[in-house]
Amino acid sequence: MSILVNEESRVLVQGITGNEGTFHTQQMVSYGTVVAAGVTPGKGGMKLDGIPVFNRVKDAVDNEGVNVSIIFVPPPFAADSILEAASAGIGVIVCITEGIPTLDMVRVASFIRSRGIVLIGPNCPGIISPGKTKVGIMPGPIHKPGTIGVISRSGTLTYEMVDQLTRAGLGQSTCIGIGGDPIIGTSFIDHLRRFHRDDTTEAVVLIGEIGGSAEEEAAEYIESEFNKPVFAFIAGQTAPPGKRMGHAGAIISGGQGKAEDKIAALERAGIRVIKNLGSLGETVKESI
Amino acid sequence: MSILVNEESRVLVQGITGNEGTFHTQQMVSYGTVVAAGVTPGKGGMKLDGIPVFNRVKDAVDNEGVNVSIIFVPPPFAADSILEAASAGIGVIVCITEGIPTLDMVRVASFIRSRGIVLIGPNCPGIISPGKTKVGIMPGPIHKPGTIGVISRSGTLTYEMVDQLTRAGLGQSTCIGIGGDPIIGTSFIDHLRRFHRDDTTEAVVLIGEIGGSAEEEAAEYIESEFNKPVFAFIAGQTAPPGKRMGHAGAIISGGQGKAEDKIAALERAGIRVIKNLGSLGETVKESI
Amino acid sequence: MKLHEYQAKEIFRRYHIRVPAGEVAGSVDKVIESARNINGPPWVVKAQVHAGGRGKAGGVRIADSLEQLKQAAKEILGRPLISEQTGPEGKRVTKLLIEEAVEIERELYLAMTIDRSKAEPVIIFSQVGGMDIEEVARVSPEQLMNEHIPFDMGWSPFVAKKLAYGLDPLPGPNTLKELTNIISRLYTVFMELDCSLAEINPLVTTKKGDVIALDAKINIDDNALFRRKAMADLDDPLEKEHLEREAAKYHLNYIKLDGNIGAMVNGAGLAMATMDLIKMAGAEPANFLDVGGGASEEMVTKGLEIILMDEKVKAIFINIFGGILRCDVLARGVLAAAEKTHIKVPVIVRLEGTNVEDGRKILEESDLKFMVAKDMNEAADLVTRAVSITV
Amino acid sequence: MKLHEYQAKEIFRRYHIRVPAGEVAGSVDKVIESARNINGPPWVVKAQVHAGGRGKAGGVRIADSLEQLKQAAKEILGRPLISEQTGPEGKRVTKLLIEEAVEIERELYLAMTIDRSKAEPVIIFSQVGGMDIEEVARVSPEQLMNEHIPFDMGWSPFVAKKLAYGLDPLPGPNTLKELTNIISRLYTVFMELDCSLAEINPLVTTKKGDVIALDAKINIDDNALFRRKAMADLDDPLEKEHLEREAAKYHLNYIKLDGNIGAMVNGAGLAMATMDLIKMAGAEPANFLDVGGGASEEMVTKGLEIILMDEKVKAIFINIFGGILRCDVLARGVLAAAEKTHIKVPVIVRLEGTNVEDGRKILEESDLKFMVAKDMNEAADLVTRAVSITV
Repeated sequence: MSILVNEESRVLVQGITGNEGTFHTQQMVSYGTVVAAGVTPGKGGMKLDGIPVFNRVKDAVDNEGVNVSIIFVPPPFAADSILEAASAGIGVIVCITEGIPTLDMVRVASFIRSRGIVLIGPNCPGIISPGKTKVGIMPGPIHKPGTIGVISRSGTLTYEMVDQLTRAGLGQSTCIGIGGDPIIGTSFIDHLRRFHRDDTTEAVVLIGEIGGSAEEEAAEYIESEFNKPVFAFIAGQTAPPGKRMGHAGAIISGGQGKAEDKIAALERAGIRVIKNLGSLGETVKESI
Repeated sequence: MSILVNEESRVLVQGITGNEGTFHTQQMVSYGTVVAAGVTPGKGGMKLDGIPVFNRVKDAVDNEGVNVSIIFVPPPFAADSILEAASAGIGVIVCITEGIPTLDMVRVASFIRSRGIVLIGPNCPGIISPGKTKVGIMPGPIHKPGTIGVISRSGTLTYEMVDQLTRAGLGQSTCIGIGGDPIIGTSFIDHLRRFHRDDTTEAVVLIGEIGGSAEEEAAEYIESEFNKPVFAFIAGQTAPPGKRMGHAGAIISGGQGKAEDKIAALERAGIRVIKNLGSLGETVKESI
Repeated sequence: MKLHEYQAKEIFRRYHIRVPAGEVAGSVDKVIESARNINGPPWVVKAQVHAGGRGKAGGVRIADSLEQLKQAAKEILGRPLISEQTGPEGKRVTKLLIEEAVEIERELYLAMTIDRSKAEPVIIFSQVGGMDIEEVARVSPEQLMNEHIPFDMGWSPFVAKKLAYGLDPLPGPNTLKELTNIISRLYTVFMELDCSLAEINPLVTTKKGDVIALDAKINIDDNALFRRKAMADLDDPLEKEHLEREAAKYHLNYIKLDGNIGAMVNGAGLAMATMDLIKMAGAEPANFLDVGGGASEEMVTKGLEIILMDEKVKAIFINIFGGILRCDVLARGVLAAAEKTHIKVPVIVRLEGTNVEDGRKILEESDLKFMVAKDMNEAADLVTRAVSITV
Repeated sequence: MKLHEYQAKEIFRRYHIRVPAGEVAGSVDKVIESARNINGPPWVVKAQVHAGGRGKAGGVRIADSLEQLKQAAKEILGRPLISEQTGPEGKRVTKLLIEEAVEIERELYLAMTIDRSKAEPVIIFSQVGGMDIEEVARVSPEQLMNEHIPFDMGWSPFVAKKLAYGLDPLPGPNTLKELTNIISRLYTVFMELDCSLAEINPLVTTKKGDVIALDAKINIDDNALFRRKAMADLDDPLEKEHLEREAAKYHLNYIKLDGNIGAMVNGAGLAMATMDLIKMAGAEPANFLDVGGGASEEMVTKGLEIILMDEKVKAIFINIFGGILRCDVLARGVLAAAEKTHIKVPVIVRLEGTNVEDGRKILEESDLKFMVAKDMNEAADLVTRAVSITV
């Protein structure tokens, strides 16, 4: 089992004719993802490696029965693309785009949350259920089917962690990059709940970083409800306050969002926090 | 039993120090309504016939545990008052105000509906559960406790109908004026569902008028799910198209909203439609 | 509140929705003068009255020369335009809109209004333009596209694209871009001006790729006029029937009808029901008049005066269910009106509710003759009787 | 992006949020000249640098005479201001804000920001103003009021009233009205300019009933600068460290730190983790540098050049997990940089992911000496070793 996406996901690529959209469509297809349609307004009717392109998400839903969407659309138009997908009835939307204005995301979050739509991202690598489907930009080969769930605010740091897990012989049920922006569609908790219900998942790796309080909230949830082992890593212990560390959401401001506070909260909740970047794979292996 | 309001309702009056607010507060209190607090910004601390007045709805909720609100606030500020009550956690809000801009109500409806808050009105006489509580401006003495539920888009026409019921010896469980505006907080269907579940209510009188399609929608619902006798009256058979008949919502436009279509829809659904204004009381009495 | 076509087009211009070049004229001379400023012939002349079906009624003409233009202006200006929506007496035309003619490639339909059931604005778009949209809805509903704009979504450009890309055949990229722009601007007009309807029928495309609003209709939400003063100022009082104009001065909800039984009622629903009762009693209502739930003595007096100004009125039915409006207040208002005007027609009064006894007593003790009904059934009988006597 | 106080106050003025009369000056002469236009003495002089704790650091002075003013300006202008937030090297002051002094009755706190967990804007208001709000939150959290503005509610005046009427004791009606107006205007500023923070601390009331923003802080959402050109133009490049300024030209995410091990990484999370690893290995990171998931060869070259410009750097750690960025591209970028600059410090390279073999091969076959690590643990060891050699 896996959560949110699997081999039956029929994926739509919004912005399929852009450079990134085209490149990652090919990557997803080689991984085995069923990319059923693409959307670029004005390019409707063309085909890209045999994948039909439509002008509107509605047409892709009506004609190809897509049920998951991945968005490669520049920041000024990305929120609109999310809303188009959500309005067209797509229930799982992955937004890769980095650089969406925060107030656009205030609007999007209000809209999708009140309608029960799952938005992964923005500013994220996407989601992969190894061996089944990849709806994202992560390198496929480092993944391996298995029983570890991974949730992360980061991109390459997640690849690093997944790679360690795979090398340690630990496969993954589903790996989700929830995104590095201040406002993202789903939180650690949203996916922890899903892993909680997912029988295949035996343990979860949670990769956090400075900024916000998502890790503290996750710690609270895990302590009160989550009954599988959780391993956490928090990036940014040496980050100075008041500086945005690459991710729009990775900033310590007003004394909030420090790595040490997050680590303390996680440890208080009984969660094993890995301090040494190189040792995650081995630590998880030894512990479960 | 009754729906939405009863003797345990602790009522807040928003706009209590205005002419209408003060007058109807006294009327409600004489009927037996528990008016626990009033709100007028800037008048906090005063008392009106012993009822404490606050600056903010929050204070009335915190100090007096009000759970129903009735709003007598001029049209430019009424939507704001509804939102204040809704944000403060009041679950049943009655808005008497006539003349609220439609786009204000678009906003209010979106807000309250997604949060499960019941808004009665605007532009309505309110709600009364005879013998228990009156949260409205209807004349109390014409009502009598009993088993008929009344839902109406009108004011005085409702009084007329209720008076006939009472004279015919038929009391009412709850009477609700849902309001005469194009956009109102709750529909016939919303309250029909409540009467459906309310054991005391044995029959329902539905008073509609031209404009919109609320009666047609109610007819459909009644036919498919509602299992108590329903009697209907539709005002405006002689109303010319394109003219607003007093109520902002009472207008036949684009060929839609005609009384004859509503009557036809109700009758198709097996509902007894009363044509003669004077005969409602007797008709209901004979039929149940 | 309805705007005239020329007013709506002025607004569209401000919001960069393209309309044909045009001018308004109130006289034949001004029409000719305007024509010189406008590309033509041919020119299009359009009667500026609030009435659907202007075209069929001869209110829209094409003139191929100044002569024809003059002729058309003479025929329309100053005369009543009788369309299926104006009633038999028609509406007098005092203003003409003279416009350049547009070479039409395709006629589309675009409108925005409020969906009452969903409590959301909705944009309606169709590739069948230039004809009655209700007709399209009836005959080929598949030609209608609807897009709702939930408040918590707000304007999102995809909505315009979704509509524009629904056309078949698809227009060229320029036309598509223009179309999506116009849809988005119409949304802005609607929201910024508190419209209840904003309609462009037809919205035409030209071979050059332009998209032009050939007609324009804007209704403003009456309840929002307090915050849209500029719109309120556009109100044309001549569009109202003269008694309605009079009633509006006193904030009375009065609508003139064609019958002979005047009615004064408190509350809109009861007023409509009373009209229906008059009809069922075999007569015709002369008006709708709601003096309001909380009417004052003065408003009752004014209301009665306005009913009495209508010469067709042969009898008056006063139907009051006292709630906020107390019956004694009503009775005093009626007496005041009776003293000022000379009531020569029978008056049937039916009072119920708050202070009903006081009210009835005041009426009974007065010098005036009223027929007092105890309930609706008795009132109906009295109306029937009044009709048989007066007709 | 942070605005200066004087820029934020200019914006407040435009939105009718009252601020003290004032002028900006870049020289002592201009300070004196400005003072003649401003009501005083006393005057207030404020250093215009992005740094909290200006007051304690001597960056805010009150001058009771032109003499004192001149003296204060001389002492502040052109010198570094060292506050708890600037670091030991401080920030050079190039602009002063001269303002009239305000007679303060009460000091309040008002701010608006985004609540990340709720994904909603939130207004924060407190009757304890003029001090660090984090301090207030820690010491007397009951003095903080929060009001969220859900997107599907939008601005509603009750929110301002709810906050203003939360004051104890309650100010007079005029002050209350001014306060609610300012709260509503701050909301408009925030939404219209895509702020991430808009703060007034203190917001003061005067005996006359005025409400004045004595200080002003506005941060603009960097992601929204593309649509807020006017705000982007207010950016003061002097506020950035010079290497950061250089990096920004190439759209590199570079932050200068105080350590001696340079780091070049792809991805922000991995870059932070790499800094942490350097620290755990017993060294100090010299910088944060994320060349981005999809960095080009040129960006890698530029990134390396910028690290090398930092004279403190004693070793460089390149940590790449190839996903979108292929390891061969990275390797070529490193070689290009090495050719242009003269790398004299040890370089530790750790490559993993897409085309890792090609990348390693390119590096190994070059003339340059790299220490190549196979995994993070090996990389950590090499960093530790590099530190022990170089320090």
